[in-house]
Amino acid sequence: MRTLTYSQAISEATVQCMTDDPRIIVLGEGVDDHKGIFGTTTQAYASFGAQRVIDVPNSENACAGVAIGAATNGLRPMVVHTRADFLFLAMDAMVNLAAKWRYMYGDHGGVPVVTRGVVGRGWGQGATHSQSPHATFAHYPGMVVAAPASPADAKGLLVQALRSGDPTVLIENRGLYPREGEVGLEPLPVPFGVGRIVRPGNDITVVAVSLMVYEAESAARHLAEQGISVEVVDVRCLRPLDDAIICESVARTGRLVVADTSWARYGFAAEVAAVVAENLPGALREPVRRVTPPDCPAPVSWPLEEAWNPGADAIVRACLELLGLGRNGIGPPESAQPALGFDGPY
Amino acid sequence: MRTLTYSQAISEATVQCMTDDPRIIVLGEGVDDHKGIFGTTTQAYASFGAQRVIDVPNSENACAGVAIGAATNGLRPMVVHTRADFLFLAMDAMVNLAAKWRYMYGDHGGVPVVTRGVVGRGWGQGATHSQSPHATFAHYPGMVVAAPASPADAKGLLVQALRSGDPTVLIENRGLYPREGEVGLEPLPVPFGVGRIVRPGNDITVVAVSLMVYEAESAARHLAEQGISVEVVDVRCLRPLDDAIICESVARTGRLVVADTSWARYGFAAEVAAVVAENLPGALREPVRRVTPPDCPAPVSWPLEEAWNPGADAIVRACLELLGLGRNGIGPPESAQPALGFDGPY
Amino acid sequence: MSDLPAEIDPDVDLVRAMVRIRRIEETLADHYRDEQQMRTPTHFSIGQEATPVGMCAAAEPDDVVYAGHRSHAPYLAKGGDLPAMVAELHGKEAGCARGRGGSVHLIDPAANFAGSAAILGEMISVATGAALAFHVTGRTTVALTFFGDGATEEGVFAESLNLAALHRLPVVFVCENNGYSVASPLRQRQPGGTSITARAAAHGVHALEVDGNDVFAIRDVGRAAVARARAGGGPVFVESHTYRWREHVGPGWGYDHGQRTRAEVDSWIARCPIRRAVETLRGVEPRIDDWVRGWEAEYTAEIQQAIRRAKAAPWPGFSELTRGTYGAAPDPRTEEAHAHADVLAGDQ
Amino acid sequence: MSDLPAEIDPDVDLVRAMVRIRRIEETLADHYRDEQQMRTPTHFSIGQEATPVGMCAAAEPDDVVYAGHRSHAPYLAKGGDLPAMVAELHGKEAGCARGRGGSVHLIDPAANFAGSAAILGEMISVATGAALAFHVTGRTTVALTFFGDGATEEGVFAESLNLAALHRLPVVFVCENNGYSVASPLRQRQPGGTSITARAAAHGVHALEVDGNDVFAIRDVGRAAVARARAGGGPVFVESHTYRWREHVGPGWGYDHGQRTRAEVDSWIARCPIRRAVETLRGVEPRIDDWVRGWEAEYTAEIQQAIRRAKAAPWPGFSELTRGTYGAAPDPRTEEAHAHADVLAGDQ
Ligand SMILES: Cc1ncc(C[n+]2csc(CCOP(=O)(O)OP(=O)(O)O)c2C)c(N)n1
Ligand SMILES: Cc1ncc(C[n+]2csc(CCOP(=O)(O)OP(=O)(O)O)c2C)c(N)n1
Ligand SMILES: [Mg+2]
Ligand SMILES: [Mg+2]
Repeated sequence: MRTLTYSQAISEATVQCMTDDPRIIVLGEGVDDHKGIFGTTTQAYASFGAQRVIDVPNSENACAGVAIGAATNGLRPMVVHTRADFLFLAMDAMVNLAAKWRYMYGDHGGVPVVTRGVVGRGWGQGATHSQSPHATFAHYPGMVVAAPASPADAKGLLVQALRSGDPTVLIENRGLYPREGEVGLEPLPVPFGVGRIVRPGNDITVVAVSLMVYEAESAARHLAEQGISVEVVDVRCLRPLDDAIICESVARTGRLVVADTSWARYGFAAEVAAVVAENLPGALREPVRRVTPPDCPAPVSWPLEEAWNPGADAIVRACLELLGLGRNGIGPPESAQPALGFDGPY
Repeated sequence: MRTLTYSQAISEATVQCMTDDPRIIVLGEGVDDHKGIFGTTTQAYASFGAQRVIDVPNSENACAGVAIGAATNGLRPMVVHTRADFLFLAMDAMVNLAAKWRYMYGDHGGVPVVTRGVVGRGWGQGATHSQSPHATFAHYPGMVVAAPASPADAKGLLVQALRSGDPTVLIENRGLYPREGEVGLEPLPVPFGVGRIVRPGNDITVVAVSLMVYEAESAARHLAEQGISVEVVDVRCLRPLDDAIICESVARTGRLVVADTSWARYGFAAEVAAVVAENLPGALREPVRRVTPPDCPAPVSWPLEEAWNPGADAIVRACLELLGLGRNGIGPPESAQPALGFDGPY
Repeated sequence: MSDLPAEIDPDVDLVRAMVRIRRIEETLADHYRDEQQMRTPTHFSIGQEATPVGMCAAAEPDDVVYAGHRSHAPYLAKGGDLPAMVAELHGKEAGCARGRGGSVHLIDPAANFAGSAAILGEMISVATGAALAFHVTGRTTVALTFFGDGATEEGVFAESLNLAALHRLPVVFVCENNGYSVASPLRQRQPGGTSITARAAAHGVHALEVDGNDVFAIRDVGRAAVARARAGGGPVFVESHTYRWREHVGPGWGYDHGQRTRAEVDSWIARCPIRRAVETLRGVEPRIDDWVRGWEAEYTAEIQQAIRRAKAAPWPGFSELTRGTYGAAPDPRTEEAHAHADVLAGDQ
Repeated sequence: MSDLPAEIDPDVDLVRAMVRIRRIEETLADHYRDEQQMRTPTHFSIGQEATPVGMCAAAEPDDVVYAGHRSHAPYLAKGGDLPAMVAELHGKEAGCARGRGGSVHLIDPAANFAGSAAILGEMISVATGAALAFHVTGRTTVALTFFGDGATEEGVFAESLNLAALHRLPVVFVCENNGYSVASPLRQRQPGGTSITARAAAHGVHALEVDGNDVFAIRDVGRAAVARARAGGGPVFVESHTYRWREHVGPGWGYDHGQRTRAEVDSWIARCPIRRAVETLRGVEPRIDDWVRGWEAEYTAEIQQAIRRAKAAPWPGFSELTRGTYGAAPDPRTEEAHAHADVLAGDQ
């Protein structure tokens, strides 16, 4: 099968769905510019022009409401934000209106708005450009929240979102855009609420989402060399959440590590732990471990930022601890100097 | 000791702190009007006038920013919202700026803004006037989030908030305002992050916050009649969270029910379950139960609203199930007709 | 009413529409207070009927209307179904939002009353989005949205004006300026010497003011506004100066609890939009007073019946508590979905 | 520079301040590109120096200044500490935000540079709040806040103008209108025939426009604005029309990647604010060119040294990763706190 990058997969899904469905429009600050939201909207703009790929003023709140108005009058808007952190400004329209619309107006129809938010890890983005607010949205019934890790899922979940009748938030970590993977040519949807076993294993379950799936895989490879068998579960979607795939895995392994790019408290890692505590209280042989950023805002300073971002190393350490094997990680962190060759985007 | 209602306790704390500290100002839509935010700001307005108790335009976002600007220039603003649901409009300033300020600007100083949000249970408030967004704010480091249940804590935590150097969100359920309790005359702070055992017990731990503490107490009383001993823990604060008091209790009882006025997924109930799964995997003899609203927005229709709001009955049922005692609740719900005599506030 | 002509004069019909809304709301307010069967916070437009009636008369049936929390009058003026609204206020399954939404979340797709919402300002942007949809798809439909003076203080108002003007969207922004936000007078919330109309104009939106108690003037301004928007002339803002007689929420009077002076309220009751319209028409149509009396009786009966039926109607079923949270989606845990997921997982 | 008079002429000093910022930013841009040691997205004001320099010259040292993401020039113009800024860009503990904030989160309390923020519009409301604090406490301090044309599209701009005008707060809103938001030109974001100044005026804010490349005009407008705000005349809005030579973020040029035409950028380089000011002064002060050359050398050396020192400075310690998330609070789990909690619990 063909190989695409994550951003190419999103771009392809967008163009294919827009071709199939003339109701789809794209709204966002700079969707039409030379950067094209990390290359994800460039092709759509080239193909469909300013009529359907619409640069908007810096008005996140109104744009979220505009998308709702358009969606409830026959269009299927996709709103794109270069940083998911800007979603707080759109949160009223998204949580108080889009998520509740179908229910609150008596099930006459839903709000098919897709909102893509980019998580800004990388190059010292700092406290207000590094957040992954997926749990914040996933707390609210009526929303769908997905955070694909693989290029195939980036395509498939976007296709699903653009065909669904419910408001959907897609959180994309920038670190994923250059990653390659096999992606089918057809615009096939990946259903919401179905996780996948990325790597089977017996000793420990690592539940992850988005970028952390790769960190989990790399941790699993490392641990495999030490004879430790890690099962990596990518839930793909936070709401609906595939409780069953989590529970089936933990029932087998008896050990759970949850890895997330957002904070532990009241976050994705909390929910996964709760699902297990709710369904399999006896199954856990060891404490659940949450591998997440420390409980502080994201710092800019390079070594602090590296330390702040949870990675394979922290997952390895958590797994070894659960197995009573001490605290050996993957190895010392790389040299404390940023590498040369960076050319943006920032 | 004297008895005050919850709203009187808030009013008294406000007036006492404003008397002691001339830097405190109150900002909010209608803080000066005849309703005085359920009577909590009436006395402050009468005592300090429009110079310090300031009615503001309907501009939640700017007001949150204004409070930050005032707080970082020597004042101590308290912002009051008649519905916590309006906080989504203020969320950018609160989460992206107030919560991160101290850290992001290098620990030069913090943002002592107190934000009170009223949770609107009652009289068919509906989907956008019934939410308890405490977990949403508590996910973000830098915030303090408290949700007092008792009049004494309403006073003590507000006093603490008005003296603290960090941005603090206080969530108040309207159902609490008329409740009475003993309240000390002095403005003594209740420290953040310290829960309290409301009622000791051995068989089951019910962890609750805000209004659910009363529901838990009433469930405990009911179960006591059946010889079941329930320990009720009021965490009082969601961030910092008193992990120790939760774990000490669950270590003794081996059974955990968490009761919350907001949804289960990614909410308070998830975090409490996670804390236990993280610290005491072996201690749980039975699955954790989350007693929360069902996974849908709040309906208006009276019987549906009654069913949507979690209550003592649901806590009783959860406890009995954990004890393998079937599904006997407190009894049939009251007659499906709203009672007469209601005279607002709506 | 036997002498009412078969083809009702459009001016007369404006009076009829106002009388109908007035009788409905007054009757609802009485029942609301006395019976407490409508368990939903309710914002009456009594005294403000001219704006929704005049503006909706200017719109075509296909045009869509949005409103804020003060929703009954726009809903009814646009032709929203009365029994469904009354059932909604009673929280019954027969309600226009199946009892889920309550007074502030009225909707009637058949009448193109596209929704009202409780959070200030939301429907200003939503109506702008509806207009964007009409614009993009080449429909000649217009979106109208009703909101108060208080809602214009929300940032989304300025954001929406800018967007609408930028793309010349077919939307008419109707501000019912009743001088208050809850109990806060305008001067306490907006600087002296400014006007909402001037702000709208500064955003590039064609902006007009109108006497909000003169239904004929409103209808005429509305016609010009809707025509301009429909013709591609871009958005129009209409500020209608009016007054609310009752308390902000609930059935009481505006002077209850000392919120406002009785003299102030009375001075506006003297400017009642219905009375004014009747006085205007009396010269050309002397039977108008009889008709009004007839309508009052007719619509009182209509609303009484709607209330009776709503009270007798069934509540929503408990088993349907969560229905409508999400659209019908194929169960993600079906065989098919799993098979598909496995295929994708295998691909990687 | 030996012939520079001891008491520097205020007009000449404006040139000096612009040259300093220019040399600092150009040097930073070169190092940023070539060495990649400043791992923080960086928005240069090259070509826009006149606005921060002129406005800050009009302010008193006690007045507080806020800025958005394009932060270096306002920070430096207000007297922010250069080594601390450069260390901040390098993520070092010696940074003005201890390496936590980066380029967009500069702060220097000693200079009353009260903070810059990355989220558009935030500091507009925050400066309004600072002015509220001055107002409430009777201080005669003024708050100034710098932001771009793009930030005025955020609802918080309108909300803040309204609040500031309502309470006649001592705040000066300074809009550096450079015609772009990232790569989006103004005409793609705001309706033709409108102006930001007119919108500010419609909110009741005294509003002025100025040639953003004429530092003397800006200083004069700034003086009037600050004086008015300080005297209780209420908020002032200043729209300064200017242009950014470089790319939105990063060290490249505005015409890189075809974002804008080289001709457009060149036409503005020809209107360089430094060159214009020098030309104005040359008649009265013929030594100005020598001075500029001297300053260029001096400030190049200053920034080179700051960069060298920043590179050599230590990183923050890992053990301090979470420090500053909260203020020092008594440990809630101390004996004392527990005792207190028990007392309270017992009371109930
Ligand atoms: C975002 C938001 N803030 C505050 C409120 C509370 N609130 C409900 S109605 C209202 C008054 C609004 O005044 P206006 O817009 O003039 O409408 P009116 O009630 O006068 O018709 C307020 C403040 C709300 N519903 N939403
Ligand atoms: C709320 C928000 N939306 C979007 C952005 C992304 N963004 C950063 S700078 C910028 C351009 C702002 O343009 P302008 O205000 O004119 O300032 P300039 O960069 O031209 O100085 C944008 C869109 C942001 N930082 N915050
Ligand atoms: Mg009003
Ligand atoms: Mg700009």
